[in-house]
Amino acid sequence: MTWFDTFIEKTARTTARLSSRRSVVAGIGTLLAGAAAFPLLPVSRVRGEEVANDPGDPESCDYWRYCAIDGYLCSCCGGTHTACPPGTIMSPITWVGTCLNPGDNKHYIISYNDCCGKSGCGRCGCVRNEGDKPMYLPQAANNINWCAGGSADIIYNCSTAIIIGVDDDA
Amino acid sequence: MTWFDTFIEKTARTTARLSSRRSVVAGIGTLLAGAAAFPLLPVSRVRGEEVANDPGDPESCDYWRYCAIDGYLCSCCGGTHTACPPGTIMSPITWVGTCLNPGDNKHYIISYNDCCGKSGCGRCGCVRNEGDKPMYLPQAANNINWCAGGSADIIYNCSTAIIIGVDDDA
Amino acid sequence: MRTFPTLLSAAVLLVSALLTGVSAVSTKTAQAADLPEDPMGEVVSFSRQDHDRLVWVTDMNMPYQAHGRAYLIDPDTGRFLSMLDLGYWTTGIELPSDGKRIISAETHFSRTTRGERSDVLVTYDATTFQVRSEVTIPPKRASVVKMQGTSSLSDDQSLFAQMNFTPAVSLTLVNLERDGFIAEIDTPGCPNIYGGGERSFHLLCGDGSFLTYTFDENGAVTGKSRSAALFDPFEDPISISGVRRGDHWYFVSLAGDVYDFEMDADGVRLAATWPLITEDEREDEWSISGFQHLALHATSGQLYLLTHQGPPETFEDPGTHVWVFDLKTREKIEAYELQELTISIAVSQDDAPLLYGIGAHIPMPFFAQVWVYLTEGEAPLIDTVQFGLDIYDAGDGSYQRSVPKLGNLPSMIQPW
Amino acid sequence: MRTFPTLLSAAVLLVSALLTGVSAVSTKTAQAADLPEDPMGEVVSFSRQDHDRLVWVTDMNMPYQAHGRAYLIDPDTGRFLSMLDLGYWTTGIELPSDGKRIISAETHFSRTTRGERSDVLVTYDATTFQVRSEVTIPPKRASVVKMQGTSSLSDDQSLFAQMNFTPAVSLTLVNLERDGFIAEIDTPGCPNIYGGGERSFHLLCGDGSFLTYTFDENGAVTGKSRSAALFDPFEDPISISGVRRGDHWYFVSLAGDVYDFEMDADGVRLAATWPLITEDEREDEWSISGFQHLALHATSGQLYLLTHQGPPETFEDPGTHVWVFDLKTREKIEAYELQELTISIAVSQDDAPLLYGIGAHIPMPFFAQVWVYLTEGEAPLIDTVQFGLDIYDAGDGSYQRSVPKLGNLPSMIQPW
Repeated sequence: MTWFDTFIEKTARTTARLSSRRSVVAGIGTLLAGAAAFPLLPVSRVRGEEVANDPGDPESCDYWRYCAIDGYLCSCCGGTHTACPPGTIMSPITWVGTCLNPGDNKHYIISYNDCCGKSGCGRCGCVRNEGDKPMYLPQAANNINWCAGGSADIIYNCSTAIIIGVDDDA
Repeated sequence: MTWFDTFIEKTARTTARLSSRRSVVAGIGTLLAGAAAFPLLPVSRVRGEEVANDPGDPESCDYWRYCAIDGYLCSCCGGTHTACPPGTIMSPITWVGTCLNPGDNKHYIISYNDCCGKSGCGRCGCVRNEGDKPMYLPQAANNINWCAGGSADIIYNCSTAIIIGVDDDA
Repeated sequence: MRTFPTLLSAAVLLVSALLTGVSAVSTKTAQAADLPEDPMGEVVSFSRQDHDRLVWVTDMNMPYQAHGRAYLIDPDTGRFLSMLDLGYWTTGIELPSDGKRIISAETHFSRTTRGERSDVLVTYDATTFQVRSEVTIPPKRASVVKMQGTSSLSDDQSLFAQMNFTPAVSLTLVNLERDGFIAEIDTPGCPNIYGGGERSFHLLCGDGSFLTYTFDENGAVTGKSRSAALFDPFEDPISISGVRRGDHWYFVSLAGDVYDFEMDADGVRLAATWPLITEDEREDEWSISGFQHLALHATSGQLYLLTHQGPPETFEDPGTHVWVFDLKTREKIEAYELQELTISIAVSQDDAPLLYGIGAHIPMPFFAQVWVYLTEGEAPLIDTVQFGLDIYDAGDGSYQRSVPKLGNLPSMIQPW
Repeated sequence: MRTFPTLLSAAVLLVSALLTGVSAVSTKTAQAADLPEDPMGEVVSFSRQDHDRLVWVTDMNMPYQAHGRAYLIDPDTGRFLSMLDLGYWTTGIELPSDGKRIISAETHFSRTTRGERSDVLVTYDATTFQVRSEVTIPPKRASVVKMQGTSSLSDDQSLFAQMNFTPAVSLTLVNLERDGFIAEIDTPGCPNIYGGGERSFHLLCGDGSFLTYTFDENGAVTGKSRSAALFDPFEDPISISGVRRGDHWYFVSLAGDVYDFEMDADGVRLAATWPLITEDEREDEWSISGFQHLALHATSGQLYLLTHQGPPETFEDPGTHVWVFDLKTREKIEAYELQELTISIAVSQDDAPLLYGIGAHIPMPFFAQVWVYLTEGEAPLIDTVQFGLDIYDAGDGSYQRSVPKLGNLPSMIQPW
């Protein structure tokens, strides 16, 4: 459930003057249920790697590792979900999130290192805020330009999602 | 008729697999005819001036003076159709076009002076190319950044449409 | 309007002198029945005094951050009046109370997005929108998505404080009266800055406390104190989006409790805290929303909260409603449904105030949105979002008008 | 891939040392069944040799012109590989035949969009996409919407020529072997530049002639000649969008005649001219389209024209069709209807070539477009246009794939 679902629902309300609200919303629900019955087409993994217990498409915002991300996915920008695009440099420090991997039902600590030195890629923008904290708690704050910590200064290009460990506490 | 009309027609063709091409195009024609029957709501002139023989809305790309323009309308950017927005400077030389004024059925020579010194306004983008020539004929070329001729250097903000005379030859 | 005397109506004909091999344009003097020639070189003049109320919207313009910009809007006509170019990844402007200047801490690079970095504090003239002065500051300005709490003016309007993040945290201090950088203070763990007191600033710290500094005009520290932890940053942190009324700052926590802090030269004290979102409403998943969640009308004491329904991690999602509270009774007195999904709100400070919202407009009819959503998912819809300023009557929530197309990610609204 | 040795997997934990008042993140070594820790600091490596064919798309990014950019695409997979930042109002890049460098004439300002202007000729390394060298050139580089004919490499790859427009017209010359600015030549009335001959450039003039210059390695003029008027610039000017095959350049006029010019150190001669759009087709208002109207496959001698139906003033509107001509027989041999409205085309130069188009994508189903068009007109639809690279089989026109979201106004396609 992302803000767009909310938006559809909200717009449904606004549009309720054209039909009855209840029927529009109910209609969407039915259509959504229908849509969900069609499985998504399989998307081949970046560089062809299919990882059995790491399910999902790293070029999609839905990929489990992106649960706390806010930025452009490097996998759409010439990099991968763990590596920067050619010509950029990875910022060494960043914010971390804790994401549940549906492949093994474990929580992993994910480091969202930014890639820096070229301007904003602008492709596959992805905002998910699980566990996101205000910027005075920077280690969990995705609203900070973490390129500030790297040698390419603050020119932000895209963000990665790197496993740095398993979270036993979660 | 602008490129978007063409686009609608083109997309209609592409979509013809969903219904018959002829019926889709005919349907659009009918709908367009219907839409044309509703006169546009009157739009009050910038700064309240209603000029009897200078019809149209200077904040609309359809306004007759814009027949050869390519840029953002200054009238949407803090200026008017003849004056630059606060904080910008008018480039002294530029390209000219010849536009037919439907208010008096005369052709006017219009100078499309650019306003310069702040970055692209981005509002009311308008591309119309009547009489536009390649850039080796610069006096009629709307593809040139005419801020190059001014004191604010080449930072382009928006474009005006200034009457500099009547064209007796047209 | 004023006319540049150096620009003549015939200046366009210069083109034929400069460019050989092209035919000159033939013009003639306008006859009685012709439309007159327009004057050449005019620039619309601006005077703050000509407008009852105005509003600035600041845009970090992601992913084109080198084009950070601020847009000046007349909310009563919906007209776009002017704009400022604010460099790479702007975090907003400050508006001194004299109405004559606009202050902006900016980062520029010698090669636009590479090369040598220069951070400068720029003062713009509020009539001509041209640079009046520029002060070099340490190249450490924080680039963050949420603009509130990244800079502050002192109450006496003499000092400007800027949040730095390299990722070491510090504060840059500029004396605006003599246009000079005067100090950089390390403020580890305490990045966000709020004013309150003649020449005092209050820094929000990661342990839930505030650090208060008072400076003299040379940037020397004349007072320093640290409050106790006034909220629990791990259980329920406050958002950095605060609003001020006199010596009181109001913040809201992610779960929806308001915190009323008294801030002055002596430090920061918690005056009161109470829920804006009740337990029942939290069970229904009502949540704070967007970037700038709160607005405050000072004379009436009405507090505006941007809300929507969604699980806790959606606290940054756009809002669908604004709830209005009376600060004295702590009662919710109004609940407005907004015309558009909204990421930031503010209110004008006059007696018949306007409510401003930055709306996410999707230029597509509803049935088309549903079609796209079902066939392609939400991504193509989010890609079409265009942000604009929506203007409502703050008294009854009625929608008045919108100013569309204000860049790629406008997020801060400042009544002027 | 290569790993930066200075970046350790644990570097993220530095955060707790730099930022006080925050709790450290607890991590543990991955167990057998856990997903492994990923290496930290990796950057995808690039090698031109790993790809059979590639393509560059250059974007002036209006209205955010400070973010001029070039995007590198693998057309066979549709993958976006890398990008370059090209400064204010780029007019494109040059690709030396060694495949090891990318050359870009750029304009930068000391304050992004104000302040001191610097024009530089930048050489990028084609493996790391980092700046290899930078030459200061006169701050006179032309900023124009159509990128073709604004710069050229000499055939021996030693000289770079740049079109200037201030609005006085001149040519800047750089010696690429010694990375030095060597000359500026006034070329009044003759702005656009095309290569042809070891160290010769041909300038397109407003009277329909070409001006040919030959230079030595120091920029001294060793030959200069001017052709007769080879077309009528007032009756039917040629577009500046030409394509080259050996010593022959092919241009198309606004009305649809092709001009075959032979260009070498001796000058420019008209080899042939014939209509690509017949009289009948002109009566049906078939017209040239877009920015980059022509493409040429050298070994097969097939010429591609981007067309649409519309009155003469629509010559810059997007195209709906591509017509394919055999240069030897002058026959139209194919007519493809394109998947998307298209503003520029190019073809790859291999034996099973791809046809590239920059398409104007509207992320909305057709019925929704009609609805919006009828209720609100075309403006909101044009506002939603997103440009991408569309890839077709050049042999049969079949649509293969698209690379969406390539900035705000990409217009030049260069196979690499």
